[in-house]
Amino acid sequence: MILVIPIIVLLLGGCSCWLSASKRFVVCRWIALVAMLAGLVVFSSLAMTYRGGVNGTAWLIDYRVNWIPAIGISFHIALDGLSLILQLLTYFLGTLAVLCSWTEIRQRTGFYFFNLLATIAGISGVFIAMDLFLFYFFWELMLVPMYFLIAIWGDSNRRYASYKFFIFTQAGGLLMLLAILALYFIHGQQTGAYSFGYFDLLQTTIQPSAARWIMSGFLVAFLVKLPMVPLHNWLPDAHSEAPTAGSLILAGLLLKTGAYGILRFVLTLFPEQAAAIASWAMLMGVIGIIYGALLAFAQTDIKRLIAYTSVSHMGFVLLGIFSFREIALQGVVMQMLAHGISTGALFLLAGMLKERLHTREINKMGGLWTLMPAMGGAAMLFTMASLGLPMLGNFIAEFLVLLGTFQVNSTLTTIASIGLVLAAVYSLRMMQSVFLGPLAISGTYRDLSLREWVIIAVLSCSIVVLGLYPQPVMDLVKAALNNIIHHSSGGI
Amino acid sequence: MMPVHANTVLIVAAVLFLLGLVGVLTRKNILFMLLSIEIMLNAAGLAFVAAGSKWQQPDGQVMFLFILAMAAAEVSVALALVLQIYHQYKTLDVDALKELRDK
Amino acid sequence: MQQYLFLIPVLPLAGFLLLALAGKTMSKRAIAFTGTGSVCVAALIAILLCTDYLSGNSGNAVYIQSLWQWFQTAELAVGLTLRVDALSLVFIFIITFVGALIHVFASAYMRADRDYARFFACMNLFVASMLVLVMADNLVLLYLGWEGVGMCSYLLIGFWYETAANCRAANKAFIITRIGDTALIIGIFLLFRELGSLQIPAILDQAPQRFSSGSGAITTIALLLLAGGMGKSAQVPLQTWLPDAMAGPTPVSALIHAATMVTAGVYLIARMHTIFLLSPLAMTVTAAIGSITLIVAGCSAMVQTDIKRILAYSTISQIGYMFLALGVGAWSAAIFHFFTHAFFKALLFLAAGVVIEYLHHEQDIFRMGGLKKQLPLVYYCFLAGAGSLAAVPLISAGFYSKDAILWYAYSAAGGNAIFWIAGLVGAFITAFYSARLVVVVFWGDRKTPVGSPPGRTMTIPLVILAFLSITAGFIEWPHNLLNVHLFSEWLGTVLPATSLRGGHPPEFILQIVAVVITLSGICTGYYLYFRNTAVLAQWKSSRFPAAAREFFFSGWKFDALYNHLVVRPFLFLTGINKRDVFDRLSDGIVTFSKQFNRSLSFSQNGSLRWYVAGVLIGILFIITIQLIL
Amino acid sequence: MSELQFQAILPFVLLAASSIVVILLIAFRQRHTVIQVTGFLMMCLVVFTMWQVRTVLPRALPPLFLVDGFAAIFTGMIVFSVLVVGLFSFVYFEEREENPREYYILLFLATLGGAVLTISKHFLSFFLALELLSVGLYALVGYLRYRNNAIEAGMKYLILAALSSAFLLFGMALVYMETGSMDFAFIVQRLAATRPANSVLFIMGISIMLVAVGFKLALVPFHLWAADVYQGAPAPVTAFIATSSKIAVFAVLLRLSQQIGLQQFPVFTTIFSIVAIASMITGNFLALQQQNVKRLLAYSSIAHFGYLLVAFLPGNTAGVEATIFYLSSYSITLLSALGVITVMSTRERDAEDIADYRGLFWRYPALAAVLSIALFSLAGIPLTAGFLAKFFVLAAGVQANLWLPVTVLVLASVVSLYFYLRIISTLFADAPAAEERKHTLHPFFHFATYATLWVMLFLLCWLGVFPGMFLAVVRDFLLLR
Repeated sequence: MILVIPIIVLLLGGCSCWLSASKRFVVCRWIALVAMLAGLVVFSSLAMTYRGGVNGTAWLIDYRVNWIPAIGISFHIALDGLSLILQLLTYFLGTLAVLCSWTEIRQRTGFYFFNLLATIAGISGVFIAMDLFLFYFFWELMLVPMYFLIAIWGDSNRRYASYKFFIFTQAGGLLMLLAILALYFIHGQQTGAYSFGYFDLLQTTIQPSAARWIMSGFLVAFLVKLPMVPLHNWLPDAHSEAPTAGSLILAGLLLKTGAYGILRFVLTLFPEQAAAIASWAMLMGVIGIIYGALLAFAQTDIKRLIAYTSVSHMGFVLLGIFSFREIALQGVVMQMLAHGISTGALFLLAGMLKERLHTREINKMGGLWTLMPAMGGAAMLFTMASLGLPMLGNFIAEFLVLLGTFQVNSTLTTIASIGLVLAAVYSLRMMQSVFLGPLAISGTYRDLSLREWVIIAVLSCSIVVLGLYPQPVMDLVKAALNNIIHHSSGGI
Repeated sequence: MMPVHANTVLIVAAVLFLLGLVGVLTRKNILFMLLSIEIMLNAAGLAFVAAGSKWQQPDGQVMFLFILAMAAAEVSVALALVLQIYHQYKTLDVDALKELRDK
Repeated sequence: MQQYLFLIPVLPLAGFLLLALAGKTMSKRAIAFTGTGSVCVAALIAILLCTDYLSGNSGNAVYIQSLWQWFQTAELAVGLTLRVDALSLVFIFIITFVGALIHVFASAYMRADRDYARFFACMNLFVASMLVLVMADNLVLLYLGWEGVGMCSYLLIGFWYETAANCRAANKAFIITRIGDTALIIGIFLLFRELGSLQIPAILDQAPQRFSSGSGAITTIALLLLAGGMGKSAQVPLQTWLPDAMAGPTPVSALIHAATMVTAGVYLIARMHTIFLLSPLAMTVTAAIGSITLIVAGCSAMVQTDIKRILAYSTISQIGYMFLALGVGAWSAAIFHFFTHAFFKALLFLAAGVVIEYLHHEQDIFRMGGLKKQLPLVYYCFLAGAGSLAAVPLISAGFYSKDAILWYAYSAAGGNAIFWIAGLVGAFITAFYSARLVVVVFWGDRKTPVGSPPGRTMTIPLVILAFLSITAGFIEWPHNLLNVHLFSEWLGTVLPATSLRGGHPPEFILQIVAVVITLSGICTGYYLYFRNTAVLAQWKSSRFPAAAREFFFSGWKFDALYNHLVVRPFLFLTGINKRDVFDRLSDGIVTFSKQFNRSLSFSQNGSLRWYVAGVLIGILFIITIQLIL
Repeated sequence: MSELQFQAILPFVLLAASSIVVILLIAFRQRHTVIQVTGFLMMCLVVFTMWQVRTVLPRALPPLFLVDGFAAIFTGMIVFSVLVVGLFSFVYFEEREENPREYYILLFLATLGGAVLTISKHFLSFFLALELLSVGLYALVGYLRYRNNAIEAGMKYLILAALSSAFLLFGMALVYMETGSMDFAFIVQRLAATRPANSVLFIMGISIMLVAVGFKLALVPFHLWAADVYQGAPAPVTAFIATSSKIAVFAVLLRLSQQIGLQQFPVFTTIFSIVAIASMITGNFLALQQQNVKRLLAYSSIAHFGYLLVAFLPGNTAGVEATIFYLSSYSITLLSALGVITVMSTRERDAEDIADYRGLFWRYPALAAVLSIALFSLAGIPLTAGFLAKFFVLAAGVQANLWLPVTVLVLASVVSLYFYLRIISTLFADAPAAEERKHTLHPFFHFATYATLWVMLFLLCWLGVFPGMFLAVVRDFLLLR
């Protein structure tokens, strides 16, 4: 039950934001902030409680009520370490998203916060839903408000970007729905009990030929979200046009749902098939790493640039997942967290620049360090994080992924490592053309305000802590990952 | 009188029906189109009568009566519309009715 | 002592944090105090550690301090664990001690700069990272330090970020070293795959059992580690970043690009010597790269006109010596050269810095001159450094270390005549440009107006370094001269002794040859640049020497080569695909859909007769289906 | 006729009575308001009676009618739609100059036609009911004769509908000729008794009949009229055509197919698959760049009935359930959407241009919310009835392994997202300066209209989140056969 409360709080908070905004729009951001913090507190306390794990099982909490019993749909949510850590990330970034929208959003504030909170609620639901129907429900639920965030508060080309985002993800989602249905009927015909429950469906044995198709249905949805090259087109547009908080959530959370889906569903429901395509998937991951990096280098729009770095970084996730190694999976989880934080922070910084300079074109920037040393320092930190500097979380992630993958496929890993060099190339280029070099603009610009400073400081601390003391995270997800590996290696 | 085989009548009906269809397709005047449709309806009625006689049932003829009634109702509404069209467009050319379309 | 180990890196780190967070609000005095003080205290602790080690009971003492478990999974446990042995101690000593001197110097040198706090913050962070690098107990932690120093180097090269060229230099440095780093990390992966551990002692223990000598895996690992070292230590072909790195402030060049960071590669190879010993091929490659580098860079150093670039090329060249020594298995000789080189090269850089500042940021040596009278103290210090660089026999530290390397280049198990000759050529070149430097900068006439002479904060470090540049060599004498081998004994607990091959001529002959070559180099420099400058002028006008000079001046055209080979294709590749070819694909679907929509829309033309025809088409279609089935 | 039979037919009698009541009211010169309220109450009464008489179901009234649970559900849906259409009609027609009162006669007559279609089990009742529906509709479409090219729309509808009726009749005649029966149930028996199953005349007859059905449902290739008629008809009538008339025709199609066993004939499954696929593709692609909202809804309805055929194809109970759920959620959705259009329409013209809706959310948040939820429902986004509807259809298709139609369905709905989103993003675009609208009518009627919209919205979400109860009711009723 405790798992539902944060989601309900978010939805109620969202509605009250919407309603209260017409009177006092200052109130609604406080409501939003409190709703997010409530979720953060709940999951932090859960994290403290379940630090050591629960004996004998990876599952910490399990809650279930009937929803549409006629066709075997239940409201079944459960929490394991992986979900818990992603929930923490969700509410953490959600809080920051509220904070960073504090002054950026001046129009239609109430509706904005409603959408923001609803998106977070959807994402939060995705990470704990253990009924495939419910999962799909949340999966779609997060899209609509996100679509509004982009379509209403986005930048000049927002319409195109929001369509593209919605259509791409929805296309994947519908194929997943087909796959879910196929799985449901196969399971039902086998056992006579029709159910969408994840744990029930785990018991299904499927014809290999059918399983391949069903898995690809799931995979498409997740790979679009992840995103995998060449299904990544929606991402640069959506990221660059979205408002700052939108980019933060897109990069920090939405992409993670894809990775989570692969981990939770593809690997465990279709172990043999996943193993069969593993090397192809890893290859696609590597292509993503390199391709994203090359494109990131070519961009001149700062948010687009960062968006392509996401493509590159999520390539590591794909690479790691399909190595089926615990080390690599730990790296994947770390990458999800670290990428969420570092890329999120970069988007925040880009948003702050946009707020000040009213452009995203890096050719029009330059030498901003002189004007905004604190922002420059922060940008340097997160740029370094993004290129995988040790001491910061991303390094642990990429290191573990590559280390784990190397044992499986050293050639691909070696090629993937080139991504580290390319990461340096594009990151430094961005840094140079924005903050370094001769001062390209005139006028006075405010450095970080106190609120921004707090946001950046919190993010910086987290990325450093992740880099220097990732062990609690790894302990927390260990049981969950082993569970996944156990299921997936059942077929190998 | 020689008994006429039902299938023969059916062929006649089919020919009538086709004639009507061709009329609808080729005529440009709305009134003639309506007339052609009447022919088609009557062709169907003829077929019903033939079928009824084939099975020695009155149902075919009953059906024909209903067809006649419905055709009358239809035509009355149609003529009202035709009047309006003539008022508004000053022509009964069906090709004048092209306001509603994809632009 | 062991429990205070962590203080050595943590103090500079704390200095960094303080300066980075509160630097804006601190006075310059406080900044200097924090920045310099943290390193000085660290140096003090390091010296205490050394004395503790020396007075220590054991011949095998290793200090280990485990701070916390960094990360741990089923197969891999990595701790934030510091481990200090004799080899590390040498490095720690140099980093903290020379670092402290340079910090003191910089506190005066950089006083006028706006970003005083940022400078010291980065410098402190650098010292901390470098210390972590040499104190790391496992390869991951080593890699942390390794990347950390790379980042600090980047930050400090681009310290004056408002000049675009500086930023480019910084990027270049970071990216090229990153290439090496990536090789290194792949090497680490390979090691982990083969040995299942990343603890350095464990690796060194298990490697001989796991690998047969010269097997493919170990050679690959060794070569990958070597590539990592080459990137960091600016060895051919990854050397091009270092001359450009001189864009940074001079104390940075002294600390990072002369004394410490660039020798990280040397440390790595020495640290992983067991791996290299198992792979003769990798050893030979190391030596070959060292010898090629020392000549390539030396030639460039001969013709440079910018004082800092001369020193930069000379640094590359001297590190080439170290690699040569490592490659032939002369471990302690390599480290010894690092030891002396740190002193004299730091000294040279700092002195050059004084000169540059004194001449209002003039870096061209041909616009200097006549400084002997104006800056006598600096002159004598520089002379000591240059002498040591040129390896003036017996009275300079450089002689002792270089002599050992040349001797082993010929006589060690991995050595041969070619390496020796390369070393000799290098020695000649080194002596030549050292002489050129002294003669052109300090002798002759004054050509540029001067500023105020340096204060005491700047001169005291110079004097200390000058003293050490002369005397540091006395702790390790050539075998045949004096039986003082303090340094190699010190390292004996960590590094194996160099094995000699049979059939080499007496050491004495080789020494004489080396000395003669060195002296002739000095004389040539003196002759060409002071006694008879006409010869040079004549050369300049003739075609071939001018072309050769141009070739050397541009660093053997490596930059142009990479530009054509890598940079341009890369830019082209990214440029043509800026708009993302897959985006065109999805746009194509959109265009198709719109076209399809338009053609379908055509059927909705409002014509009633066409609609009737539509019904007819439908019927025909249905009938067709019936006929088919 | 026994008492029980009379009870069973009572709702339909009431329905017929309601149009007579309206005629009488007009004769006694009652005001529009009175007629409206009476009509509303009569419709409520019909639904109420339907619920009350469910205990006597199923009950056959040979030879023409069979009142069973299936018919009850469909009639309920039809009458519910008419109820809502009636509510929307008041404000819409009151603002026009023309006399609105006869409108209700026609509306209720057409409704009667639709309702009778659901209980007909004989060609005669089928034909009569269909004609009743059609003739009512001809007049309804052209009702506002000076506006919106209504006459043109009416004429087009009339000619094409009459044509399709002719086909229907001819098809019936062929079947009758072959089997000697016009009762759905007996046709198959006679066919089996007399001839082998693949009789050419029989199959030809049925397929010619399908032309009429396809026409009414606006399935490709008989869809060409839909957009023109939707556009030309008054908005409430459009709602009626889109919901009640299609529900009724689909009901009779379902009954016909159940009784005759259409799905057993490969010819028909092939025809229906191809028609379904073509409808999904054509409908969605036609709507892609459409700027006229009513036309766009027409195209989308073409596609939606294509989707519906996917659930129809398996011909099993799951399919029927899915169909019923789909039809009800679809009609609620379309009623909401067209309700908004009705409310937005002005005296001069229907609000059918997409530009009329620019920034609606910031001017009339409630209207925009209803419209966008309706569009999301059409697009099949969760939390709305449309999602579950699509879900059940997909489930029915997947269960029967209809992979090709199902895949096309998915891809077509992806395409459809584009134009739904296009309207939605228009709703949320920056608003032009809002012009004040004058409300001349009594505020109660506006309140009623808005309340209806809110109820629709609530139903959309309720069906989308908790379909259990509705499904249970549907199952209970379907068992009454």
